Amino acid sequence: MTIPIVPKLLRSHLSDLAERDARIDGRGRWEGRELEVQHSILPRAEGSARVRMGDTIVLAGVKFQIMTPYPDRPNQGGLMCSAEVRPVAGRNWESGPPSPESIELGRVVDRGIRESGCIDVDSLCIIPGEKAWQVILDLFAISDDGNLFDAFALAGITALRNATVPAERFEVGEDYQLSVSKTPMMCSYHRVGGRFVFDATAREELGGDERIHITLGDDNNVHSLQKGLKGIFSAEEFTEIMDNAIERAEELRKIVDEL
Amino acid sequence: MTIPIVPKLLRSHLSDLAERDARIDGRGRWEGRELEVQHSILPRAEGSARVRMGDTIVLAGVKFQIMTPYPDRPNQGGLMCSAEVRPVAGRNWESGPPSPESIELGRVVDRGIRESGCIDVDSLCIIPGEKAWQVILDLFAISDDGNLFDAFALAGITALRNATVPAERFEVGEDYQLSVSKTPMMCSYHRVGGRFVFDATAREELGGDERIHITLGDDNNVHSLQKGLKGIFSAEEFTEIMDNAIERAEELRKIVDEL
Amino acid sequence: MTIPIVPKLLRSHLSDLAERDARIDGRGRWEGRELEVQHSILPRAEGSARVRMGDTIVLAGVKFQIMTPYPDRPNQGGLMCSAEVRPVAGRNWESGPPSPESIELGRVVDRGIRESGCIDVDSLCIIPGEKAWQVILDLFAISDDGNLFDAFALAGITALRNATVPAERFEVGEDYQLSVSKTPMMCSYHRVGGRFVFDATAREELGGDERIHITLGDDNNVHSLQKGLKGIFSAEEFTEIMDNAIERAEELRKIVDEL
Amino acid sequence: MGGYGDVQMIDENGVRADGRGPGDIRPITIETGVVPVADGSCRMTWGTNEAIVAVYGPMEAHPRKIQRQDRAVLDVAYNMAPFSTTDRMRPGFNRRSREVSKVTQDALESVVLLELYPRSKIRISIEIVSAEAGTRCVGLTAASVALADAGIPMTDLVVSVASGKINDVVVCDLNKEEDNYGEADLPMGILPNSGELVFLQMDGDLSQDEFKQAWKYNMDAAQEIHKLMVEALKEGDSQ
Amino acid sequence: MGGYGDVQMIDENGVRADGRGPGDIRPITIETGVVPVADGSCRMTWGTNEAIVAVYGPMEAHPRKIQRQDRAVLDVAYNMAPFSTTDRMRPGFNRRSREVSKVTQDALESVVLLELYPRSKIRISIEIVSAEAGTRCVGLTAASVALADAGIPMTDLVVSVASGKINDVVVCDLNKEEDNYGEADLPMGILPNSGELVFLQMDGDLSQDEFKQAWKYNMDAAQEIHKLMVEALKEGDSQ
Amino acid sequence: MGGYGDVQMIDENGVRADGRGPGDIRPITIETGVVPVADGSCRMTWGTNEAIVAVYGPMEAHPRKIQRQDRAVLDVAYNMAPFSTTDRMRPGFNRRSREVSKVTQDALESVVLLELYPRSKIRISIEIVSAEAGTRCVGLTAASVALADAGIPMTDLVVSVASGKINDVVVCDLNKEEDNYGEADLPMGILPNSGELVFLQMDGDLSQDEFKQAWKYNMDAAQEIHKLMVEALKEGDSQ
Repeated sequence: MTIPIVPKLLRSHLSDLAERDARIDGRGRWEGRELEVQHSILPRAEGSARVRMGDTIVLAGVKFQIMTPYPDRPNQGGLMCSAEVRPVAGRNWESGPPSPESIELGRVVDRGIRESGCIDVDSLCIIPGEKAWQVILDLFAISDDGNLFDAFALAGITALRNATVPAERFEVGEDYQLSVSKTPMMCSYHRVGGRFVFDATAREELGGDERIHITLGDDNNVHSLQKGLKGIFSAEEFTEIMDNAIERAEELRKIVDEL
Repeated sequence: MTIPIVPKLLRSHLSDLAERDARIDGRGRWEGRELEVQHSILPRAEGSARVRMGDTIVLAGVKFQIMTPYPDRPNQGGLMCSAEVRPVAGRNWESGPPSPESIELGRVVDRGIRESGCIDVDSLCIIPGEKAWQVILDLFAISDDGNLFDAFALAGITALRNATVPAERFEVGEDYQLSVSKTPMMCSYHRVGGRFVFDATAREELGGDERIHITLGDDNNVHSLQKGLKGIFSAEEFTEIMDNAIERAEELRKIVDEL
Repeated sequence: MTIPIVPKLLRSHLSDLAERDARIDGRGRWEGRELEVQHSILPRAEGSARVRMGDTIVLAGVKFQIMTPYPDRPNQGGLMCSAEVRPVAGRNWESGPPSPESIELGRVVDRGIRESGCIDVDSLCIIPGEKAWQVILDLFAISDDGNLFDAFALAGITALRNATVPAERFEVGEDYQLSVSKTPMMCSYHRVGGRFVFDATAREELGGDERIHITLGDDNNVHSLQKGLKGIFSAEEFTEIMDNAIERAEELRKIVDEL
Repeated sequence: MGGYGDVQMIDENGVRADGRGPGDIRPITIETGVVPVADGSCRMTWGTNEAIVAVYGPMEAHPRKIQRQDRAVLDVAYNMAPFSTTDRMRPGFNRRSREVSKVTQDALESVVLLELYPRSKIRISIEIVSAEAGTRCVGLTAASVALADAGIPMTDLVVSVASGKINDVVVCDLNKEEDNYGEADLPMGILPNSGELVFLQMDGDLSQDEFKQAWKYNMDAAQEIHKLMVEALKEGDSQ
Repeated sequence: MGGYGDVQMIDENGVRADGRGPGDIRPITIETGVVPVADGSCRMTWGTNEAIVAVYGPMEAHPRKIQRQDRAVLDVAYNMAPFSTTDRMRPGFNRRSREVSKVTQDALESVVLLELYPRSKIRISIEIVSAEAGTRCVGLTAASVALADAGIPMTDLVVSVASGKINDVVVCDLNKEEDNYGEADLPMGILPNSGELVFLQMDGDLSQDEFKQAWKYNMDAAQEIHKLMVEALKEGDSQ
Repeated sequence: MGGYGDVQMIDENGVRADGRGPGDIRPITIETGVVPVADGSCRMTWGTNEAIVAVYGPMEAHPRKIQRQDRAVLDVAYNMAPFSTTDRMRPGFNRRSREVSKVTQDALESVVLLELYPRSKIRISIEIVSAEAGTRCVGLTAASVALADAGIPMTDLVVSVASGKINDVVVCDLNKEEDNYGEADLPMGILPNSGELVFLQMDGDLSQDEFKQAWKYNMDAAQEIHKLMVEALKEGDSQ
């Protein structure tokens, strides 16, 4: 992603809005964009999802491979999560090797899902020490209007919950549903016009400062945190965000549970 | 290859010539350059050839490796064809990773040879499911004065027909001649000064437009086609080229057969 | 490393000094900088050393891996030597793939150690044809004030002599000292102000010309030579350097032997 | 081409395993405006293929060295998403994708009125999110719709379609199984108004007569697909 | 996090295997001026971690396209030397190192007075020559000392430290074994004078209450480490 | 060096397996003008080695940052073709080729009158199309002939040749088998008119006396090879 010249006008406009507790698209400070979640939309993937949050659109696909378990963990399969933001998704994304931004995207989403323990890696073993399933979750951006983090995380957990283990194709038994025991949810906050807001758009990201990503489990346990970009925040600000994330995560989890 | 500034003067000169049905080096529209084909010229290769077409010179070398057959094709070996145009061959070729031009060169020549079925991959099996020969055909440009495609294709099939399977060195039996059952021939046409000509030189390529590559088998069956570069052509133009290619391919095949 | 603009003033200053047989830091022509050699300084390495020559500081670390012996040498392990000069070590070193300079550094030091035969690769065999030790010597620059070659070579042989084969960790027996039968020493000479000097600083390298590296074994046998950079030297100049290297190498070997 | 003659894919009445006749194409849907942040976009499904194409530009061409004083440059990237294939496709450099990108770019540069936008760049991203057979045809066809959706002037739309051969019979628009065991593949890029070509590849084995039949099937299918493209663009405009 | 609950790493009295209490940190040493050719540098040992940091600059930012008209840019590279880990670390590109470099750079850009040096670059090289656990904290803390040693103005030093959870008990500053089997890791980058944060990551599993305890341990440890940093800088000045 | 002392490669009368005496070199042929599109070129066979060298330039040095205001730069690339070795050589980056390119460039920059062509570049491509032993010597020698063929002024030609040791006997110009089992290798780049050196490498094990003998063999062989180079250049001129 090339460094966009941050327009000073945009920054000052966002500050003015913040003073009146307003946002550029009319939303409230903690209000998310219109959300649409679909699953089973990719014919070649064993599990898939499409998430639309306003003009941000992403896909997630789950594929399976047979792996040899690591010698020190002969009863475990693996989970790999990889995020790609290719030039299709926006004017500022460029082709070439993965940018630091897309590496961070992948690693932060991966951590939230992995650390929640939602996939029981012991259940992925086929023959101890010989064969196990490797689950590969690929996150793919179609249209980036900001907050790819939450869109990826939401599409990712939805695709996993949608996934069928293709045992027949690999000739190791009958197909069965991948077991996903938890539903971690990521909530992202950007500092815009001086204060943090939920689910920022691309213009808010462009004229904003640091961001904080929180992944919470079903029981409000914290599974991953990440602060991104240059910026200083206080303990009080963080507490406010954490409290809000507990509410937002619950709302999102309800949507996924009802699919 | 850096983008050469196409000299408008050259283009208009080539148009003038075309109007008089003439070419820059005095040849007729369907006339190839002086041709020289040699084989057995590389001491370390198991098969080799050198082709000179005017000031275009290329080498082809065949090497063998032992491979494990693919699980779904336990009785088959493999054929790999790779083309390199390094800076030695001309002022505009640069070092570094393979350029789109040289990737296209390799793939087009490879397809013509592979699709003709001239190498029976079943005959390359040594022990079913365990060992098979991988034939590697390397095409290497020494001097690029245009139409590397036909030079590579001609050198490639000549080197394959010249190749000895080095079974003794790999301790799997006695050496024997590689069986090459067909002699596919590629003929390339460039649009120069508005109409298509056979066997273009580098200057004709520089001042020309799209090109069309046709590979024909012994029975005039079509094995591969490729249109390259920006340009629009009509069905009538294509028919004329195809008819010419049938004649040219026969002439070339005679030369190879008589080596 | 970016090409530094060689300051003409520096070159002429160095020439003036050379005429008076003087050096920029007051040393004699064949005099090395103050030297400090330490070993066992890296907790995670199986052998390690730190060398300080004036303001040039380097580390060397030895690690072991289990390898499968090459089919044609079933009773032999391996030695790999790799040198890295990262941006930490100086203003002109840049990140990215290894520069030609650092590749040369690694290969020259590697050759001196390898060709001396100081590591008996037969002694690295664990189970013939199945398992052998691969010794990996990593040379790492902390501060580059010139003559990284000799600093790397000295740290390298010291770290090897300090190394313990970690057989217990790999569950193939008891730990034991790596056997190092010889102590090759590299001495490097740079042409500065027209004549060769020993152990050049970064400023002398910057304002100098070609360099010559000599590695001598315990018996003064020659194990490796390398001339680097543009420059012409005579047989007489070389003889003078070789004679000096015999003296210098003996001094350095004494220091290592006394550690 | 695989060329395994023993798999029966077409019966003596010319009916193919999926019920199509020799000259029939698979079902197609086309939709524009599917990438909201792009200047133009298209989603095309064709059998179980799905391509998403976004067009950005005309915009400043940088780095400067790729600029052309007298015309725009296209920057076409064809890519297969990791979940688009039965065996996961590893992301990253790939010779096949590079070559498809190049021939697609050559085809589109033949129709876009590049000289209207000197020094600028038009970026065309073709993402195959589900692959069956014939993805390069889907990508090229969808790209020309996306260019039209972006309002980029062209001399004509490009319709791309392939015919091939199965069990020694020439048929149009191979599906996945036909492609695996087929004996030839002839993809073409056709200008529907003039019948001229901007793209042509072929591999396999076709006699001169078979070749002519495959060519004809492609020409006929192009007319049919062209209608769907025009409809989709009209629908997009009316929204 | 590994989360192997059956390895006993802390006893019923809250004493850890290496003798520390839950809130105690490992031994730390800090030294400046260790890279003679650099503009500022720091060597920090922390348990058996060792980081060496060199700072070069401010100097001209090149290539030109990375220049910012109104401020300096930082160029932070975190790297683990090949001999820094039990299994040799292969040199070269590495996603983890890239990410650590990025979050470290984000943290340092939050405190360096960048606008004092328009168009220039400050290069910060963090080399982990021995790794135990918590190398990103060691690197970030040592980098802020090296910046101070180079005389680069900052609003505050950055102290980085991590707490975590072992055997369901929250503890500060995990050592190698605790990190291998621990159930959570919460590294923070703290400004010791204001208690504000410039760096925050976490993974594993912490209840809201555990999270608050880990946060508190980090805040307390930061004050302790800050004293050592100030001492080292004073010693460096007096030499 | 391999150093397998039990393979007998030279008998008690100093006769080597291929019939040569200790100081004899293998057969050499030299031809110029072999790359018609280049400004100068040379094909050299030496035993079963074959090198083809093309010289392009002087031409504008680009990118600009490699330009030198006061002189030309050389851009030397040594490469082994995939079919040049018994086991196929994979194309692409290769540390050995990089190093040989660098030492060859250093040697040639020592003799080319670079200051005659400020801001320009001379490109020298060395392709080993058949490799036996001593390819770097063949490449460097052939490159100096190709430079002369291109009319680039030099202070002298460079002759490169290597001596070594087999079965504890010093011999000149090792062939493939001698190189595999040899105990030392001393390649030098010699200016035949002055006896000075522009290139020197060595590895293996040579006593000080053996070293002097190897040095002498190289000096003598250089005179012999120089004659062949001059002849080839005269022949090229007369065509």
